[in-house]
Amino acid sequence: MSRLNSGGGRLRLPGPDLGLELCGIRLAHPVINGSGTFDAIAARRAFGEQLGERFPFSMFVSKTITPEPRAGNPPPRLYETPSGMVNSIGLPNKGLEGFLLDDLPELARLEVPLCVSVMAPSREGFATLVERVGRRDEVAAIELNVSCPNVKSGLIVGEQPSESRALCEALRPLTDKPLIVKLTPNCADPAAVAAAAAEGGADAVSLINTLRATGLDPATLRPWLGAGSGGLSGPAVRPIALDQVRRVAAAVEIPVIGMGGIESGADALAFLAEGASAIAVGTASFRDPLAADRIRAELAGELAERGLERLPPVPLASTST
Amino acid sequence: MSRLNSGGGRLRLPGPDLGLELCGIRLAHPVINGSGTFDAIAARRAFGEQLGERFPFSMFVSKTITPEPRAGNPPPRLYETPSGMVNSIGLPNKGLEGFLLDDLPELARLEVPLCVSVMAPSREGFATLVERVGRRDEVAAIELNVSCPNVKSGLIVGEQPSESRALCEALRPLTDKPLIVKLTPNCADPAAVAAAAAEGGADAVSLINTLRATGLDPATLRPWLGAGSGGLSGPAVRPIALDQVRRVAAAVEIPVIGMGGIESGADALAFLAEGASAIAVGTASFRDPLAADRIRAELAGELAERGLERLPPVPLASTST
Amino acid sequence: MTDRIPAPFGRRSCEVVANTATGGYRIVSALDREGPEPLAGQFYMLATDGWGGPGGRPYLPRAFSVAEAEPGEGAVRLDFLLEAVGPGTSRLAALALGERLLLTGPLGRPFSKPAELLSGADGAVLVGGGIGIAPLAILRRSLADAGVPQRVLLGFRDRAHSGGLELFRCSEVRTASEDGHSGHQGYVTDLLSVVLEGDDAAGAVVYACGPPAMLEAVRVLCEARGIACELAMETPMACGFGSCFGCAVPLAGGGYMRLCVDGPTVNAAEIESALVAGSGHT
Amino acid sequence: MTDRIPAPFGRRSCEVVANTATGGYRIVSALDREGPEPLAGQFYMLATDGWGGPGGRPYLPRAFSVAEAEPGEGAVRLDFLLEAVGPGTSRLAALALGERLLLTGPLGRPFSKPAELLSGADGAVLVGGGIGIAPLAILRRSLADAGVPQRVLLGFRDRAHSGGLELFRCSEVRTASEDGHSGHQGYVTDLLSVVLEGDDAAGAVVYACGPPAMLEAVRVLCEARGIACELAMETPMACGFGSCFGCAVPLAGGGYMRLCVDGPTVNAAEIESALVAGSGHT
Ligand SMILES: Cc1cc2nc3c(=O)[nH]c(=O)nc-3n(C[C@H](O)[C@H](O)[C@H](O)COP(=O)(O)OP(=O)(O)OC[C@H]3O[C@@H](n4cnc5c(N)ncnc54)[C@H](O)[C@@H]3O)c2cc1C
Ligand SMILES: Cc1cc2nc3c(=O)[nH]c(=O)nc-3n(C[C@H](O)[C@H](O)[C@H](O)COP(=O)(O)OP(=O)(O)OC[C@H]3O[C@@H](n4cnc5c(N)ncnc54)[C@H](O)[C@@H]3O)c2cc1C
Ligand SMILES: Cc1cc2nc3c(=O)[nH]c(=O)nc-3n(C[C@H](O)[C@H](O)[C@H](O)COP(=O)(O)O)c2cc1C
Ligand SMILES: Cc1cc2nc3c(=O)[nH]c(=O)nc-3n(C[C@H](O)[C@H](O)[C@H](O)COP(=O)(O)O)c2cc1C
Ligand code: FES
Ligand code: FES
Repeated sequence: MSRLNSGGGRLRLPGPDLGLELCGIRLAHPVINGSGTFDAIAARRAFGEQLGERFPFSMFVSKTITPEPRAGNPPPRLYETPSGMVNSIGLPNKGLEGFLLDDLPELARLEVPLCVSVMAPSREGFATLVERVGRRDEVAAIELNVSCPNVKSGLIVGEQPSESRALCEALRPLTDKPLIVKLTPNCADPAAVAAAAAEGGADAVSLINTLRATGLDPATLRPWLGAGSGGLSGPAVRPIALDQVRRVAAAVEIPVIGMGGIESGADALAFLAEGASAIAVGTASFRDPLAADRIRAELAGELAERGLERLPPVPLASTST
Repeated sequence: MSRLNSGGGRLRLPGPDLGLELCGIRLAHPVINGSGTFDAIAARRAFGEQLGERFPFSMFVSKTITPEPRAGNPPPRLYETPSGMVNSIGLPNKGLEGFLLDDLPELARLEVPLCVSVMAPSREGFATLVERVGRRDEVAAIELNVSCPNVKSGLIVGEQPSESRALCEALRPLTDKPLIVKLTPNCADPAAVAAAAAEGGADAVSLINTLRATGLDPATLRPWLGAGSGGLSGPAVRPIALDQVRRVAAAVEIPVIGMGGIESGADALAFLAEGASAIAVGTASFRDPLAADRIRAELAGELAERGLERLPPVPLASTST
Repeated sequence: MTDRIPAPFGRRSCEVVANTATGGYRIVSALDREGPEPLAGQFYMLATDGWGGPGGRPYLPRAFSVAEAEPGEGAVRLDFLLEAVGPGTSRLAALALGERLLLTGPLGRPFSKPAELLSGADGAVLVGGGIGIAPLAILRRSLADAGVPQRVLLGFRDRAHSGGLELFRCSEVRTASEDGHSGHQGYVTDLLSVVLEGDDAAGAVVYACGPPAMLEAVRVLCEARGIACELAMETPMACGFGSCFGCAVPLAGGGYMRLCVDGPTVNAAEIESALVAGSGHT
Repeated sequence: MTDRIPAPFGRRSCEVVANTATGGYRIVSALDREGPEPLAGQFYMLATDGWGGPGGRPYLPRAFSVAEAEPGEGAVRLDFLLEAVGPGTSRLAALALGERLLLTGPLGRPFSKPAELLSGADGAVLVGGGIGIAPLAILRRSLADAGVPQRVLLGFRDRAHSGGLELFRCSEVRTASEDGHSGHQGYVTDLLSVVLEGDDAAGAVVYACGPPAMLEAVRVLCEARGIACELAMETPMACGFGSCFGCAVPLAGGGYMRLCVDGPTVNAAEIESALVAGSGHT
């Protein structure tokens, strides 16, 4: 593996040009992180300055923040499943003020564009977050998390096209930063929600968030997770994610950021082929904090093997069915 | 494993009594098959008369039949995924007449109650199926498949509570045989659909059917499946299935038949603990045609270990959150 | 039609007694103490302990033609010829002596007797390519036991893909190779067309197994000459016993057959083409 | 607070050079050619090639305290004491010599120095139970190197669970066992309370690692006597480097800490209780 770790995201690599522009943001390659699956601040404590030198993501997406601080859900928060895991973390975060004060300056030290993921229980809450975060120069983009299965927010925005359109229309005027809507897989027709978000003014959509799931403690037959249930991620969900990315990409003109169980360059290429402009690595980073770097290198290899000099400009999949 | 194959479904086993009554049908144990995952007629060709002697299911559910014959989807129809598989079979079947003429008499030779799974592109089609099938004495129950991801039927019954209620209300008067509604996992709120089906007169619900999914041919980057996409099953989906069974069981009074990636007695027990009255084995039978027999034996062991003499009468889970 | 030998119901565990390299292939042998002697053309669904790997695959069992079967002391030794092309075959190729092979079978329809394909048939031509020659080994032997005169024609891409020859050690075969390393340089179907020109060809029936492109060439050759021909085909399979409907092969008359129960041996006249999407590998 | 040794960024592959049984446990040793020497209390996330099994688990890496670390020729030998309780530990326990151990680390906060826990501390009491004594082995050695007087108290359920003693071969320890097979019959906390009665206890700090119930007993004992105490705790972990927020431990003041980055060593005064849902095993 380390053989493949050829120099991290910042270096210009030999072989295919993986560079792209996403909502006007220049990215060195299409591999970013899934919100809440990589904490650059904690990782700097664990890995020291090497983190910056070999930072594997071309854009950094923060863990979702909320207007008020949240402690998160009671433990246990993790349950391992066949080829995946269920989490019930529950969006622990310092809240808007704490984030702007403590975390944002830290994250700004990263040499890649910064995307801040936000979530609120109300439209007003979202408005405050978008306005306050959008004002900061360190921030390149904002992701609207309308799809976390681990918080009971009054909103079911993510499940309903009309709600998604309305939210985007309300938030669009509040910032000129790109707005990325993070879609839920827990609905009948993600493509309809994506299309509505686009109509409402979203600049991009990202998917999938985790699938509602649970597991029992074999000893007690009670739900293992402190919160009772959580969200499934990892390779187990990849075929579901790939199908949803494909349907969404076929339904919208705006860029799609694809994720869900991506573990290899071949996986990443499949999502790009199905219409994603960029892909995110989540759970795979837990197995290897540099997984994204390996995936980026493998992706370059996959393109080179196919004699491609750059990323597929048109979704290959659009011609395939 | 063979050690555990202690005598098949018909024998009365030592240890806990696994017997139950499902919609008035007496079952020797709670392990049945998922529709379309075990063909008793073909299996008799492959395994001879042993099939009957060691038949592993306490009730047999037929592959879904439709009013007219269907050839099914073009190959390839199978795609293996991490801890699971995607299928795009497309309900090949002889149609109502062919089924009643050729298959039903053959299936009637099985010494367990028979459930016929039916699906139609219209309410009228469902009505014909229920009426004609319901008339046959060999048939103990009818499963309404409103959830197959592999046929583009005009109906989206399975996704919408109102549609499900209406369908059940229309079909209920046509037979006095139990009607089991097979729910789709591809919607935001399966519990609401289940509740509506119950209000409409359904006697039971079964879930989950497969989750919409796809995979690419690594060589061509085109969808591997001839139909472009299909449905995911196997252990990968178990945590999702268990969560939906739990929500549905909490929402309805009628029995719930749980399935989705069940591979062991411990898995089966988890579904029962979350409120299922019976469980179905699907994909696991592909790995071992007698998997259901092992699962039944392991389930008996799990109950015995816990000093239980019979199946949990009340959903343990209902007290747990 | 030759009756299939039914399989014991359920998957069983057999001891691996040999695993030898031959060219780029492996021959894996296991002792089956519970199963019957299979017929030529039948196959088994194979898996191992510890099936399932880092990527979560292999998950399903994999189908393999029996290449040879030798009844002995209270057990039948089953030989499988396999090529490591993916996670399943790689795991099987790595089986150590004493490890367990998990199998279900024998499954599927065996090869028909020559007379079942052509009344008064007086000979057989066996045509095999690459890994596909596996079922022809046991077929050759059973035809020989039945005293049927036969010619065996085998084609290979190169030396690495000619490991199957091992199974024909003590029998006379004619070979073709694309790289010319053995026998005629070219395709095995070149040899077949020559043979089919012979005036003794009239009473002969053809059995073929190999990559889809080869099978299709054989099918077309035989169709053109009105010669009875049976193909042993491959498709992806989940179950192998008719329960998943995943192994569909398009029929000439429209619709599909389930290759695992209606095949894997197929009368060439029944199918549209031997080029089935997703099937086989060379 | 003792500075943590940062880990090289990314997972690396190390050769397994020893895997020996000790009681019901295993001691697995690997040569780390790329990593630094860890400090007592730090841990590693471990996996193997072929991680992932028939049931699709283990999927995530597993956390293990380093039990001993010996710098040598261009490599550090890392020893891990492990108990096979599930798919991950079972796979690790089965590692053969020459196989690769995939690891990330050293991770987490090391044990504090006695003076950091109590200014003017003049001794240390190490309390361990079962598998939990692993990090106390390297702690004992580093305290000895620093010339800190110490007492080591170890408790075991029975002989099968006393394999960790192996790590304390050449040092003086007092033991307790529930079945009385070694030392005092009862709990190690019985020994601790006696020690804490001693008049030299005033200047001592307590380090403890073991099953949650034992840690909680130690925490309560020390709290009652106002004695500084640091616990090495366990929770399920997905990443080990602060990214998943899965390893939450409730704080006395409300809210949670991430055990992987703010621990695994925890000042007993900071937490509500050592009984964290889902954590540890005896
Ligand atoms: C009746 C029958 C008899 C057979 N006899 C033999 C025999 O004697 N010897 C022998 O070597 N083989 C034989 N085969 C073929 C053998 O079953 C396959 O080679 C085997 O299933 C491959 O499994 P794998 O995991 O190694 O490779 P797979 O990963 O299954 O890949 C094999 C091919 O499947 C496709 N594929 C399907 N799903 C996926 C996926 N999810 N990801 C990537 N690719 C995928 C790809 O094109 C790939 O090249 C037989 C098959 C049949 C049906
Ligand atoms: C900082 C730290 C240091 C540690 N040091 C050591 C050490 O030195 N030696 C050592 O032996 N151990 C140590 N552990 C514990 C070790 O990490 C666990 O024993 C290991 O993760 C168990 O993995 P497993 O796959 O073998 O068992 P798992 O299957 O993970 O089971 C372990 C327990 O997890 C629970 N569980 C969680 N998810 C599931 C699920 N999906 N299905 C069933 N059960 C589940 C069950 O209660 C089960 O008993 C340490 C842990 C931490 C956090
Ligand atoms: C432990 C964990 C925490 C997560 N936290 C968040 C979050 O805070 N906000 C969010 O939008 N998505 C969150 N996600 C979802 C991921 O960003 C991603 O959408 C999902 O995990 C699928 O990708 P993967 O399979 O590669 O992990 C989280 C996922 C995991 C596993
Ligand atoms: C190959 C295949 C064919 C199926 N055919 C049907 C069908 O005809 N009707 C139906 O209601 N469900 C069908 N299903 C869904 C199963 O009955 C079951 O709901 C699903 O596979 C989840 O269970 P499992 O993970 O144990 O397989 C099929 C599933 C598979 C894998
Ligand atoms: S492989 Fe399942 S029906 Fe043929
Ligand atoms: S284990 Fe992931 S944050 Fe601690």
